[in-house]
Amino acid sequence: KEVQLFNDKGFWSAPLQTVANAARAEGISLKISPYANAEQYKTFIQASVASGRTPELFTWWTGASLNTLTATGQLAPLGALWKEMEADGRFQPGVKDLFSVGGQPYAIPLQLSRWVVLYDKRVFARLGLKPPANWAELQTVATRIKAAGQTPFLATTQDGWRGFIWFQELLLRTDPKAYVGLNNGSVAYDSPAVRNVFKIWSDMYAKGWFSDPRSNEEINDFVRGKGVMYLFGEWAVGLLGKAGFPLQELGVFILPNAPGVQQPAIIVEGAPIVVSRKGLANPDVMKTLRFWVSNQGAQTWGKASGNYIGNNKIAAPNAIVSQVNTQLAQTRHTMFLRWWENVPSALQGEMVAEFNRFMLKPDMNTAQNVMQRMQSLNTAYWSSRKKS
Amino acid sequence: MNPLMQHDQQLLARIGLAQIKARERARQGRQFRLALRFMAPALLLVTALLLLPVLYNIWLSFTQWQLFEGRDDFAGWQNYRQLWSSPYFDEALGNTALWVLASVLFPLTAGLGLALLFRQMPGQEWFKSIIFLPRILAPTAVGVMWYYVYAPQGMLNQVLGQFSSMPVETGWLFEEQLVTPAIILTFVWQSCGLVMVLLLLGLAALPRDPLEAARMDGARPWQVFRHITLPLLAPTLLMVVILSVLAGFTVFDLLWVMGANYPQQRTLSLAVFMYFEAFQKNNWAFAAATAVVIGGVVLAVTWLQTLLQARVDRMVR
Amino acid sequence: MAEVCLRDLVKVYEQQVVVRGIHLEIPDGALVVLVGPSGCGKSTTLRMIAGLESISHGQLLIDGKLANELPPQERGVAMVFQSYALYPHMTVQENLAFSLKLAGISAAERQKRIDVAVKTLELAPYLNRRPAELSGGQRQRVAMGRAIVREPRVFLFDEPLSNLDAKLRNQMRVEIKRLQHRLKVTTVYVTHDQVEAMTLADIMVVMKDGAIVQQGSPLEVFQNPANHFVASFIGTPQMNFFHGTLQQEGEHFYFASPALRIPLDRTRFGPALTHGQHVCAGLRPEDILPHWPDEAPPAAETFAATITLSEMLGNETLLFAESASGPLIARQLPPRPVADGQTLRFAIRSANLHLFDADSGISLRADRPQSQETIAP
Amino acid sequence: MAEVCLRDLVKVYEQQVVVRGIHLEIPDGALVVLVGPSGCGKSTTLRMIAGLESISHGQLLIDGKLANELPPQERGVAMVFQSYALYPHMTVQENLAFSLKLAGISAAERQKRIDVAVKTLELAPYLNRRPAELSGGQRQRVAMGRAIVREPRVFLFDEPLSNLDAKLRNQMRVEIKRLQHRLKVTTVYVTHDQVEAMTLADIMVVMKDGAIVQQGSPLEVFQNPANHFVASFIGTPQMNFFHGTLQQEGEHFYFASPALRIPLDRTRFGPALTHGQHVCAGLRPEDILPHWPDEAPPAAETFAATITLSEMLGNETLLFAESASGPLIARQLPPRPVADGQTLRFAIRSANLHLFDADSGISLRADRPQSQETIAP
Amino acid sequence: MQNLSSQQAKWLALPPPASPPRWGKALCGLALALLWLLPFSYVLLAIFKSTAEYAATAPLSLPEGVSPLLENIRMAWQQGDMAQAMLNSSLYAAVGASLAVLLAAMGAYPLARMQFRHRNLWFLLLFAGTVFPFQMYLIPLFFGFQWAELLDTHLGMCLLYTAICIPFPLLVLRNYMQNLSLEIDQAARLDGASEFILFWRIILPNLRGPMSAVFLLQFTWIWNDMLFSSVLGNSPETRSIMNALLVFQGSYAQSGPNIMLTAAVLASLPTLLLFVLLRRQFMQGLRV
Ligand SMILES: Nc1ncnc2c1ncn2[C@@H]1O[C@H](COP(=O)(O)OP(=O)(O)OP(=O)(O)O)[C@@H](O)[C@H]1O
Ligand SMILES: Nc1ncnc2c1ncn2[C@@H]1O[C@H](COP(=O)(O)OP(=O)(O)OP(=O)(O)O)[C@@H](O)[C@H]1O
Ligand SMILES: [Mg+2]
Ligand SMILES: [Mg+2]
Repeated sequence: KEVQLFNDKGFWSAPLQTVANAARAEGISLKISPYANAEQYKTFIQASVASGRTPELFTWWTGASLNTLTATGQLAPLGALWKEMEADGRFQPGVKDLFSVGGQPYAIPLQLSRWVVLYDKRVFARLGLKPPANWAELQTVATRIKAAGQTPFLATTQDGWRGFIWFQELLLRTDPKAYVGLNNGSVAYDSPAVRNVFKIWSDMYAKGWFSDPRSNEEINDFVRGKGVMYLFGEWAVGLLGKAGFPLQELGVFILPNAPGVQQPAIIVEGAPIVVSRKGLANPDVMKTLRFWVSNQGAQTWGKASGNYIGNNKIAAPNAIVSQVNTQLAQTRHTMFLRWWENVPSALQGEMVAEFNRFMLKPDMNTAQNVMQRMQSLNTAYWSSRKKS
Repeated sequence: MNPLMQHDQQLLARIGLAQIKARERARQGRQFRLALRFMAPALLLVTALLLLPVLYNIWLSFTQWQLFEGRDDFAGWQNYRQLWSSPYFDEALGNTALWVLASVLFPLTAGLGLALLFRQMPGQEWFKSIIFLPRILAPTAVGVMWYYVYAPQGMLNQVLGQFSSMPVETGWLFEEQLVTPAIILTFVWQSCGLVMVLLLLGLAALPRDPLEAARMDGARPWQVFRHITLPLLAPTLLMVVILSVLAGFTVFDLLWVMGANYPQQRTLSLAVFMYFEAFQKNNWAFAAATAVVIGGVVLAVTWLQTLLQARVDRMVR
Repeated sequence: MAEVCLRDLVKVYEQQVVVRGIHLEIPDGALVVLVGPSGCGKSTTLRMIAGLESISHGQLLIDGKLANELPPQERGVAMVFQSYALYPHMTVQENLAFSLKLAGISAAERQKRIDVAVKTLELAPYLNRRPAELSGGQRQRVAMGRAIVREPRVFLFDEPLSNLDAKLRNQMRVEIKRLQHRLKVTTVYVTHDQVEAMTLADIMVVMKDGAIVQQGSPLEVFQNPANHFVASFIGTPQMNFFHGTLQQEGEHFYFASPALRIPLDRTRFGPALTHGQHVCAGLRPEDILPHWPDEAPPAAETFAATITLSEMLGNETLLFAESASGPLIARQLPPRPVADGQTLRFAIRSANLHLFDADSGISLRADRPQSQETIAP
Repeated sequence: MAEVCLRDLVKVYEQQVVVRGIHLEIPDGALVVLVGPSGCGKSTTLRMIAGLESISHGQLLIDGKLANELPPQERGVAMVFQSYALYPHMTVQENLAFSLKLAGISAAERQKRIDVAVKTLELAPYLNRRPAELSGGQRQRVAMGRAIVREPRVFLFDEPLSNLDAKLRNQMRVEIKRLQHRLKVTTVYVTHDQVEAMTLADIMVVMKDGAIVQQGSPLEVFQNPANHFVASFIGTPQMNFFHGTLQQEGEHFYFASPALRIPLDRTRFGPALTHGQHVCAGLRPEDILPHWPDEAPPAAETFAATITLSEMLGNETLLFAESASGPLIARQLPPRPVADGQTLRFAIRSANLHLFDADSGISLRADRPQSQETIAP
Repeated sequence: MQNLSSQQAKWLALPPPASPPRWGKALCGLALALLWLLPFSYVLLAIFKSTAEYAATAPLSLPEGVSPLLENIRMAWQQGDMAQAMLNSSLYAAVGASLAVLLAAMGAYPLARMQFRHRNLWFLLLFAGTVFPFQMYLIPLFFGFQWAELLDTHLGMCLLYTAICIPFPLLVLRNYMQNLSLEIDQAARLDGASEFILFWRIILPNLRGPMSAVFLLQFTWIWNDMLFSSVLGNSPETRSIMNALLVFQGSYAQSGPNIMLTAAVLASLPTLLLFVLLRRQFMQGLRV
């Protein structure tokens, strides 16, 4: 019987198809059904769920979105499967938590990206720079690059969702507690911790460390050298390769903590594949899932797309991932979900628009205004939650 | 006419007006059943696939429906009250009003200008086709294309850069004052072809004699245009205005694509506001209330058009 | 009031010659009617005078001044269109005032002129109506009013009555004639209705294929048509034509055809007649006289014809009959009922006989008028 | 061919009575013309016969059978519309064939009937053209052809000639008359042109305000109009009317007005005349005879009138004059040129005098026809 | 005759009358047309660039050659699964637009030419279907389609497009029908035509111009739609060309705008071609 994997990842259609081809040898007939854009995909899933005809197998988002979806009771818990996955050491224990709600795993990873800084080794070599190991070195690197006439950091508002990237990173690096508190409503968006982040951020802008936020070709801009360091998820590596960046010249480091923050941390983005209750009862679906997390499946997927799903028994899909893996193996980092997944979905769009607004006019006046508006949205949301 | 009316009354008394009326009604009934037979397929499809969704949405706008959570408690006018108090709605409403105004004013004047320019011009058919061309393209494709015209390193800035010593890097789609005018310009580029064609057809159908009479009466070309051509064109103009108003009210794709990076995108128009509430925030009931407001206005405009058209037609018949 | 002079006027539309060199002198105050079949270039000529069409060749002189290149509004002409061309969105009052406003005439003067026109044309009850709310005749009057208020030097009319019904047409025709008599403005009037042309014209100009075939007073043209075409075009019912040959017997010439044999008056037809020449004899319906059995026989010779149809017109009867020389129409006054199929005898008034050469169509009369026409008919 | 009978036909449009109880018997094969001013309900009556309008009251019998509720196509009637109503997207051939195809008539029979119509109406050259490519007269003929091929029992014509120009109208009128004579199909013909009515009708029906005012043969109606309205409506130029009073002198009655005093023939006007009664005398233009100074004085009394305008019609001259009793039109045959402003004396043919009551307008003639009309004129 | 033709020849050889400067107008038109086409230049440049070339150069720089175009087309065509999508869209647009125009004409016929009460209200009822922003129809339609098993079927898409394309042609055709002479109807009735024959053989043939114009407009509308197709008919078997383009765009917008644009050009080509071939029908049938 054919199993359909619904998703909104049109850009991975080809690699997903490669996996499906590989699965055919195992007697699995997997069909990839991509949707054009996230909004319409969400509508499709939500409407299906609302009418009680949840698809058996589909991709989703972690964090708040997953919480809401599990609350409908139509998702199948995958505890048994995870037990298998962890039993032979393929997956590290921390991974499961990213896909769990209330301690119960409801999904397996479609991909697992760590948010790191990619950089152009050639520029670093030319200027005699090393990847920064602490906050001060980061400043030095940026200053030197700027002095050499290039822009240190690539950051844009492309597609309207990227605004939070530097915000979440700076907050995590300066005040991890506030990062957690922000997303459950206990820390305000106009609290001192947030204000501090905006201060640092706007200083960096003032020094000319960021590229033009209005570009709509971020990936290509990196190839064109519009920014030397690129803070992004690991999944960008595949795209950079396709756009013609020589991957052997690509370096990676994890953004260092600010002074006074001890615990090494890293931001992780997990894209989940979820299963409906009906899907759980369908052996074909479960067979597909097992294949996905198997070594063969993960390897095929990794090779085809450059994506990592957390399976450590196989070779990393590319040099960057393996470098990050090595670093993480050396020092234990705490994993944090992205701001995007953590924030209630009703707030995502409007909040990120505020970040974007700041990026386009990065001074403290704007910041003040942005913080106020975000906080009022925040209060409105949480107070309406409490009422009902 | 008094004797005639008297006579009529006697006549009607003799033959029985009620009976005549009853027969007339029966005839109308037959006509109506016949009419219904012709309208049935269209009615069936439209009802099933368009009117039912409309009704469903109207009902939704009075609930607290949230797609996922299945909460459909009746909420009365709460969504509408919330609409009025939402600052974004105000902004979106204001922007939509601006859009409507602009989409009537600019395509109409540009279309009229083009129509007058191309009237009786050698090779006009090709020029007309080129002006009409954008209308054939998908609005999203148009949006993407123009995105690159307006990009900081885009075509527009490059052209402007020719006239200035410094490189121009205006972010047309990123500045509050520029984004709406910029998109409106694209809208005009896209829609004035149709307006032009409609006006050309209207112009071609004008009677030639009054125009010549005005020339004989001593009117200069501009005066002929102002006093004769324009008033005679009124029925066509009215129709074009109404179509433009409706287009202005429901414009979405262009705004969505071109405004994607503009932080305040949701306030660009009511339609965008509605989309934002529904698809990004899952506020379906609230979005439905917005849609009902838009639909109400559109319907009112259509109704107004039916009323006005008859009047204007009568004026220039 | 002005004199208008057309000198060798030509109009060429992309490769098609439509007006072929017209010469015409219009004296001050005269009413000239251009008449001719549809498409003969009447309107085009008129529109060249108005300035609505460019002049391809030749000269247009108004009061002796060359007007070829003057824009319409500077020629001092006013025009009444066949469709009336009223401004549909203006009231009658506004229609009348429009040209005066454009000319910057003061409100008082404007009102005065409009008042005169309104009184002349009895338009007072309709001043606030729009053209759509007027009947055909009323619209026609407004169109005339619009021309009058301008106090032009020349009036141009392009078939102004052809959209009216018969009764109204007769009535308006008389009014136009009266008006022109009163105002004494030089007028060029175009029509394809020869009755209108006959009744209105001081000078009647018959056109064909873009050229003038004959011009003169209506009576002249009616009584002495220059050729077959004019003879057939003017007069209703149409002139009867009989084909035949000329026969010479000594000094005398006869027109000979199966049914008729008519002696010809050499003084009327000149010396150019030849024996055996193919000719066409023309007789107007009123010159063919039915001979009723109950009446005294007419002096002249008679011939037989069978009635195919009779039209009772109240004050006269038209008899359609078939003779050995072909079909004919005769006019009977006072009217008499006639049964179809009856055979009657007819006499002719040979004093009113017309003769045309069968090939060229040119009148054989000695005093035939000269035609401007350079084209074979 | 059929007999058509209208019994008390009434048409009411929302509260507005448009046809007011019409009685009319149309014998088989007759040509009946409904004539009357615009808006008098002619078309409405015709359309009720056709089945295009519902009948509010009364009965329509075709060949004795009640047809009130029959759908149009089952009445066996064919109609020619004023606008011709040809199908613009079909060729002439297709226009002609359409009804036959719908009736399921075999191709052979169809072709036969079309051939007959095409021959009768000389349509052969146009068969493959569309209506837009035809002239007005040609269109008119196609419309007739479309009616003929159906071989209907009744022909209905609604002002079929009013879109044609004068010349063509005369010509088509004759053709219609000939055709009807040949086919002998019962025909109802609507027009507001009284010349058309006079020439075509077997029975002429004059309507006004939705009712029949007079019916009879054209000559009857012309010579003996039932009232002032008919007298003024029929005949062109219109009858002259003079207001005056009746004067009795012993046995004799006179019509007296400022200019005219006319002795009345008691046998014609019956016994109902009273002294002092206000009346209106009617005289047709041909019954007012100008007395030329160069001719012998007429036997009768004469009166003076000043010529205001003369219209030369080629074969006659119309004289417009102003007398002490008001304006008048006289007809002069043969034509003579007359100068405006000249004062002439006129005689009248008192044998043709009409008299109408000044208030009711009803003819005072002893043998005046009865009117159906129950309404004051 | 000889004399005459030489005279005519002389007249025909007359210099044309001095007409107002048409050249200025033509030049003006040319400039405008070029201005109108200017925004396309970016697209035209992009489709001639290879992916690497595109990434490395400025968007408005000239391409190095034309050869990458073929590769771009090949990539777009294969990876975008465009063959199937084109077929689907052709089906939707042809069936949807023609059915819609036909049904709209049927609906407009009584609204324009019959007498019955509340005609305007019936018209408004038929027209009211499209007053909402289209996004609002998605959820109810989704539920309905799911219930009726029409999701992801060709039938469902055809039905939907037909319905949504009815109101506009209805408006236009009603206007046209009102202007046709009523006497034609009466003539046809007398000729024995039933209402249906009257409509089918007399009214419809006279509306060819406006019908082909609204057909073409609705055809392009359906062809260009991606909203409904992307939610109600998203499987590869039923996906419309614009939806396929959007899905494809997801995969290449990040790295290969050149290929994405090539795909967009390919997707627009059929309607563009239709427009170039039938521009008269597009532009002349639409008097309002
Ligand atoms: N704009 C034009 N272009 C080309 N030919 C034209 C144009 N206008 C008129 N014609 C031709 O010129 C000829 C004369 O036209 P015109 O209108 O002067 O005729 P007319 O005598 O007024 O006829 P009618 O009695 O029908 O009005 C016709 O054959 C007509 O086809
Ligand atoms: N559909 C209608 N509704 C209301 N009144 C109507 C309608 N049709 C005609 N009438 C009125 O009925 C009257 C008679 O109309 P009808 O068309 O029969 O006149 P007619 O004698 O044919 O005039 P004409 O010579 O102008 O054609 C007119 O006053 C007209 O206004
Ligand atoms: Mg003309
Ligand atoms: Mg009528």
